[in-house]
Amino acid sequence: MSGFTIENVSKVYGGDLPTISLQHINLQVRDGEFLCVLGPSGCGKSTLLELLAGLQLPTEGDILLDGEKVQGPTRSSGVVFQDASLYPWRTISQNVGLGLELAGMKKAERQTLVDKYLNMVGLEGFSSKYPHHLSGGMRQRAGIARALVSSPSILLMDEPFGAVDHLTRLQLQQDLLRIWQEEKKTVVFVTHDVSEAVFLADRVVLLSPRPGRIHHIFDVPHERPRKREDASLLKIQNDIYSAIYDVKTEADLEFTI
Amino acid sequence: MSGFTIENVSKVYGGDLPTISLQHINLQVRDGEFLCVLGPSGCGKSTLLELLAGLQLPTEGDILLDGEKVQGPTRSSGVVFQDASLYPWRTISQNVGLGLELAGMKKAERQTLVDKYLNMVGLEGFSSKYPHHLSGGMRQRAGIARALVSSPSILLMDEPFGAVDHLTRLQLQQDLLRIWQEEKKTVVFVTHDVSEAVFLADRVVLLSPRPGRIHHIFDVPHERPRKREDASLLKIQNDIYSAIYDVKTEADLEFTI
Amino acid sequence: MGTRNAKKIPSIWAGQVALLLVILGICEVLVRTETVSSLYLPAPSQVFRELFKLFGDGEIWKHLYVTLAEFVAGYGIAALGGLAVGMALVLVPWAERFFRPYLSALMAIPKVTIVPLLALWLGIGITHKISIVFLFCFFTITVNTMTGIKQTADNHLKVAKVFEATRYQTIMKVILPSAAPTIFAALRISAATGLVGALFGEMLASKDGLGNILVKATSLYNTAQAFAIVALVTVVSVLIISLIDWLERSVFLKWKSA
Amino acid sequence: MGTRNAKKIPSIWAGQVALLLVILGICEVLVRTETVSSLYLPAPSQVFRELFKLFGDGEIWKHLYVTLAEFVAGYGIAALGGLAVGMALVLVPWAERFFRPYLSALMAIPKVTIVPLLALWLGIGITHKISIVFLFCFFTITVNTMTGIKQTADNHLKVAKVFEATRYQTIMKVILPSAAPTIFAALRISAATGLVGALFGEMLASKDGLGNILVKATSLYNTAQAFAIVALVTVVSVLIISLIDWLERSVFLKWKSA
Amino acid sequence: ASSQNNGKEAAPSFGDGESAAGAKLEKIRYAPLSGVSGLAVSFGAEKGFFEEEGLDVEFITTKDPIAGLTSKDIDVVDVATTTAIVAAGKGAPVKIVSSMFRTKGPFYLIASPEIQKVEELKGKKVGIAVFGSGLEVYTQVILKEHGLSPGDVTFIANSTHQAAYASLETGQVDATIIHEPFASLAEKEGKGHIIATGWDYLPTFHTGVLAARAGILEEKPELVEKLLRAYFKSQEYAKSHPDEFKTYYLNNIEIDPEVLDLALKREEVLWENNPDVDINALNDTQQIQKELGFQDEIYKVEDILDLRFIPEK
Ligand SMILES: Nc1ncnc2c1ncn2[C@@H]1O[C@H](COP(=O)(O)OP(=O)(O)OP(=O)(O)O)[C@@H](O)[C@H]1O
Ligand SMILES: Nc1ncnc2c1ncn2[C@@H]1O[C@H](COP(=O)(O)OP(=O)(O)OP(=O)(O)O)[C@@H](O)[C@H]1O
Ligand SMILES: [Mg+2]
Ligand SMILES: [Mg+2]
Repeated sequence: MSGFTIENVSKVYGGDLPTISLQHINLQVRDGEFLCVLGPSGCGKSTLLELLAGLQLPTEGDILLDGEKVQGPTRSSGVVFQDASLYPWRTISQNVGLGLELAGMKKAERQTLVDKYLNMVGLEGFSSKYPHHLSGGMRQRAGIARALVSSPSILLMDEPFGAVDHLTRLQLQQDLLRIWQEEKKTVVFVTHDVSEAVFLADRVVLLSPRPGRIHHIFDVPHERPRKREDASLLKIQNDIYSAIYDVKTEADLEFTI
Repeated sequence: MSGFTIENVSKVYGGDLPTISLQHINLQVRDGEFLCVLGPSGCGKSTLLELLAGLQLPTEGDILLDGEKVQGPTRSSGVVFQDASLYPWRTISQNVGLGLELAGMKKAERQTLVDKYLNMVGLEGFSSKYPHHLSGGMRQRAGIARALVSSPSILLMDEPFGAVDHLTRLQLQQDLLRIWQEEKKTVVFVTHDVSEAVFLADRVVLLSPRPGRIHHIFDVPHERPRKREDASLLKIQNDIYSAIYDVKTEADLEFTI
Repeated sequence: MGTRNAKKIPSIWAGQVALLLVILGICEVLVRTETVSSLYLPAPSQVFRELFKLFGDGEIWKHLYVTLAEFVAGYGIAALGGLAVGMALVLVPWAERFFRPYLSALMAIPKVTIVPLLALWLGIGITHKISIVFLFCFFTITVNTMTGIKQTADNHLKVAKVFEATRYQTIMKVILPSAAPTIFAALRISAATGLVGALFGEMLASKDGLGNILVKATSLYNTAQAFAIVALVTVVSVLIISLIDWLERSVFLKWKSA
Repeated sequence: MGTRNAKKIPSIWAGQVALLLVILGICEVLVRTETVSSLYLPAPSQVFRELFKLFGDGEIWKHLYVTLAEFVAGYGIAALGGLAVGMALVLVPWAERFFRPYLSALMAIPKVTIVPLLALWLGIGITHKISIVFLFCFFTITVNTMTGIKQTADNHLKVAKVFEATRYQTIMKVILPSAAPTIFAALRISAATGLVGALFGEMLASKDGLGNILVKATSLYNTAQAFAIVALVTVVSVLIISLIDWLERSVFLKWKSA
Repeated sequence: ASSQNNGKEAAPSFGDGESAAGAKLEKIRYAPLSGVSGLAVSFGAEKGFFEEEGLDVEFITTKDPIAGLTSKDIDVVDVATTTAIVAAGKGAPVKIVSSMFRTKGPFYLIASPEIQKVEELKGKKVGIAVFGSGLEVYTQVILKEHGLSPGDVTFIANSTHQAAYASLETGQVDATIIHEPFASLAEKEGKGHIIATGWDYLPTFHTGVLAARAGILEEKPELVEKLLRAYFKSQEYAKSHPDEFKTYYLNNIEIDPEVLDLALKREEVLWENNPDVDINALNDTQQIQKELGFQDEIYKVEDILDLRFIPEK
């Protein structure tokens, strides 16, 4: 069981000019659900993910994981950070194996798992390189492998495929879906790519611009495997696009463009 | 006049296991051209941009800018880095104004320009914040503003809109095209988004997987303003997609998926 | 790191003062009960009396001034010199490789042994003290500067290069801000050791300064006065360190707290 | 930074040796021509002769051993203690706020003046020397450790948190590796000052060790021998620093060069 | 120990600038002995004896008087005789101009209570203050006279004054060479007692002189002459007004008056105030140094003496 209940959560960052990052969020993330989060840049998506991960605490409201209040990080969540946040002093395979190592797994055992996921993200052959030897997209993929390798029951992914090329992206989407289905994970996935969201998610949450509130939630009830060209999927995609345009015009215009 | 001639350029990164990043690249970037670069993650796109910027020197071959060999950075190039690379100790407006400040422009004069570009990328109101107060996409936009504010005649942009939401992205594409047309710049633009490449570019260069070679160059002869839904544009887009799939199958399979 | 808020300050203050009083109290008791001979450890109350006396007759200001002047000059030169040398060694190609053994050697020369030699070459006036302060501070600042500079992120340097920053601009606007914490760590430590250096020099040979009256006090077995002077130096040094902390926080690390 | 290749090494070496010879040559000439009195600056050739003599009779090994033992013990304790205290102050909530003034004060107490006191409490045996070495090293290591830890990137800590790293794991696998350069800077400087501390202690009161024979040499105005000992200490200290450099490069900063 | 200190700062401030009479004073820089051994000088300065001579003395404290002279920062110093001889012998531009108010080492070998005789020190730890110093010479000679060779005991450099006293008190040494008032203090407190008095063993070993830098002897010899006159006048006055001096002493030092009495009394015989420098004594001194391996050659002392300014009695 790994479901979140987000109850009236707000998050304000202090400072001379406090920033209200999230405002009155109410949301259920069901156990085993694949939830995508869309929203303008700076609306609080990463903040929401950090709240779910227990890396930050809400200024107001509560976040419950299976009925218990989230007070700090738990190993049941795997997080893919928006910037890969690899440790520069560790090789790629050491970075990917970090979680296992911290959990106390033996080196030999670890290695098999690490290699498996490095393969999956297309980084075989780079296991003994250091992060500064990798391209941006490769680093991002290493970050994904690091989160996946510990098989957490919850995956919190912050624009994980943002710097990855088209093909690799499609492949990684498939892999992620496979893992999700096989291992019955709960996934919260932030992206800017609407088609990606529709292809992956059970539900798509659209946030409004800063301060982030929930603008609309779209259901995507389609069975998997889905076809990307499926007309009813494209329909939902278009609904989302128009909602995005609506958000922009109805919200007090944030950008004077 | 700001055209690049890339003559048989190769770039090898040293180390215990040397990585051939680029191999035998021959390419003209014409003066005033908008060139997009596509290619799988890790194929050498960022490397190519750094070579053009003079931040790295090729292991083999020459890069000429207007007939002169590129030996180091010149102020005529503005670079948008894949990670924003903002200075954490400077406020956003100080970061954006960096180039002007280094060029010796007075503070008051600077401020107007900085504000203009902060507005353009939708960061008005954040000028006195520090980078760690910003979201990933906001940082990336600050990086774009920093490159644009000095009005360089060449723009080298490494996945500049990667972490930006759909709407903002469309807006920034428009803005970039406007600036490019008004100021007659030469732009080399790395992206993973095929539709973006086709919408923006005069030509699209597709690189093959590591070691990066030129796989194919696509012309996009359409007049501007273009329509995103233009059938002939979509045609080119599809050509590129199939080329991408080709690349993958013909190249010795890099990823064992 | 640094996620603590600033509310508990009054209770912190109270705790600090309480701890101090306890320590002083223990000393007082130890001495009063003659567990420790007052020849070696004076009672805090006595030290306070001596401190009072020192300030009472006003002479102390002159000595304080002399010592501070020596310190400020030597420390200033060491700070500038250490920064300059540290930067030069890292930024000039090959300089570090070439001079590294020399730097290690100079750093390694036991300073205590060459201080008398210095007296010979520089006399026992203010130059002598300034040099000692310099020697006590210079290497720490140099080494930390080098370390700090090497920690500058590569991509930050690339940004500067792209804007064709001059060498001077790169140093002032990229390298120094990013090396600031490491450099300030050295400045903090050196402030303390530098003041000790001034004192040390004065203790060797001098006609005034806090070290001078300290030697007189000890050679007359006036332990309480000696401690009073040591306490005074400690306070001065803490003040200097606080000043440096403040400087760092308000000028260089504004962004961290903001 | 660090984009220099390693090809020119032989010519660097040659240059370094040449510079050294020039310096020694100048000293030799200065003394031979009596521009500088040999009372204070002995001719390098004389110093070499004395060095030879020192090693000739074998006694030197004992003294070297004593001094090194004192150094290693004091330095080791200071390194571990400095790391531990530095970490504790930063990582334990409120600890830094609470103890900062005390740390500044302790750091600021003129060590030279309390060394004689130490003799009183600790005797004049090896414990005394070890404490002096400790005092000479501890604060630099503590302050730099604190600075290094504070430089740990926030997102690196977040990663550790997400994997529920224990406190110990976070320290060992995140904080220390990322603070390593700053800590090593302190270890480098302290190696030099620590050895000086051992010497200083021996010069004050001892029955053997390099500082002991150094005092004998100076009080007998055997300047050449004194310099020989100083040279020896310097060499030892350079060796220790090199060892630390090597350790840093091969264990902690492998990734930088790789 | 008494903790009564009745005011008055420890280091007396000396008048500078002009004398009471308003005559122009001439500057001279002088580094007297520090601590109690230098008290008579500061007492004299307070009495105005230096001003009477037309001198404005800048009193300097230094641990390396020879360096002070060589670097021309000090004109006249109080210095250990052997230090002066060796330094001058090795070419330092300094000359001995007079003996100090005493020339015999005021050193005592004190031992912890259970040790009665020097002979009992066999196999024990003996503090010799500073290696190579006059204090070590005295210790070695005392031990030798009692049939102990350096190999029979362990020598420990335990520093001087309080530090040396502490090392005895805490049992780190079984006996130590030491100055007054610590010998008397040890007896008073029962921490130790004198088992040998230095000058009994070395009646001719010369321990203290005034030395001047060569430059001033050429340029302004009269200043040195005046300084010596004021110096001995101060010493004489202090010696002949014991009560007044004792008061001054007690004002400056926190010490049990009884201990002070004991100490002053014990050393009265040493307070000779005889400026003459006995060449034979200097040679004896060097001889002893050489025998103990503290000096590698015997220097010709005639060249390093300049006794023109010795005040007449
Ligand atoms: N400093 C370096 N040292 C060693 N190898 C490097 C270095 N920088 C890049 N590489 C290697 O060069 C290749 C190309 O890297 P580059 O960053 O140019 O890729 P890219 O096309 O920009 O990829 P991405 O789309 O993921 O950003 C990669 O295989 C990478 O591992
Ligand atoms: N540490 C911080 N201090 C102050 N403000 C912050 C901090 N982190 C984020 N913010 C602010 O909170 C808001 C939301 O940030 P967040 O990173 O959650 O956005 P996001 O939705 O992830 O955006 P993006 O798509 O650009 O990554 C932004 O306005 C940002 O300025
Ligand atoms: Mg984000
Ligand atoms: Mg790239």
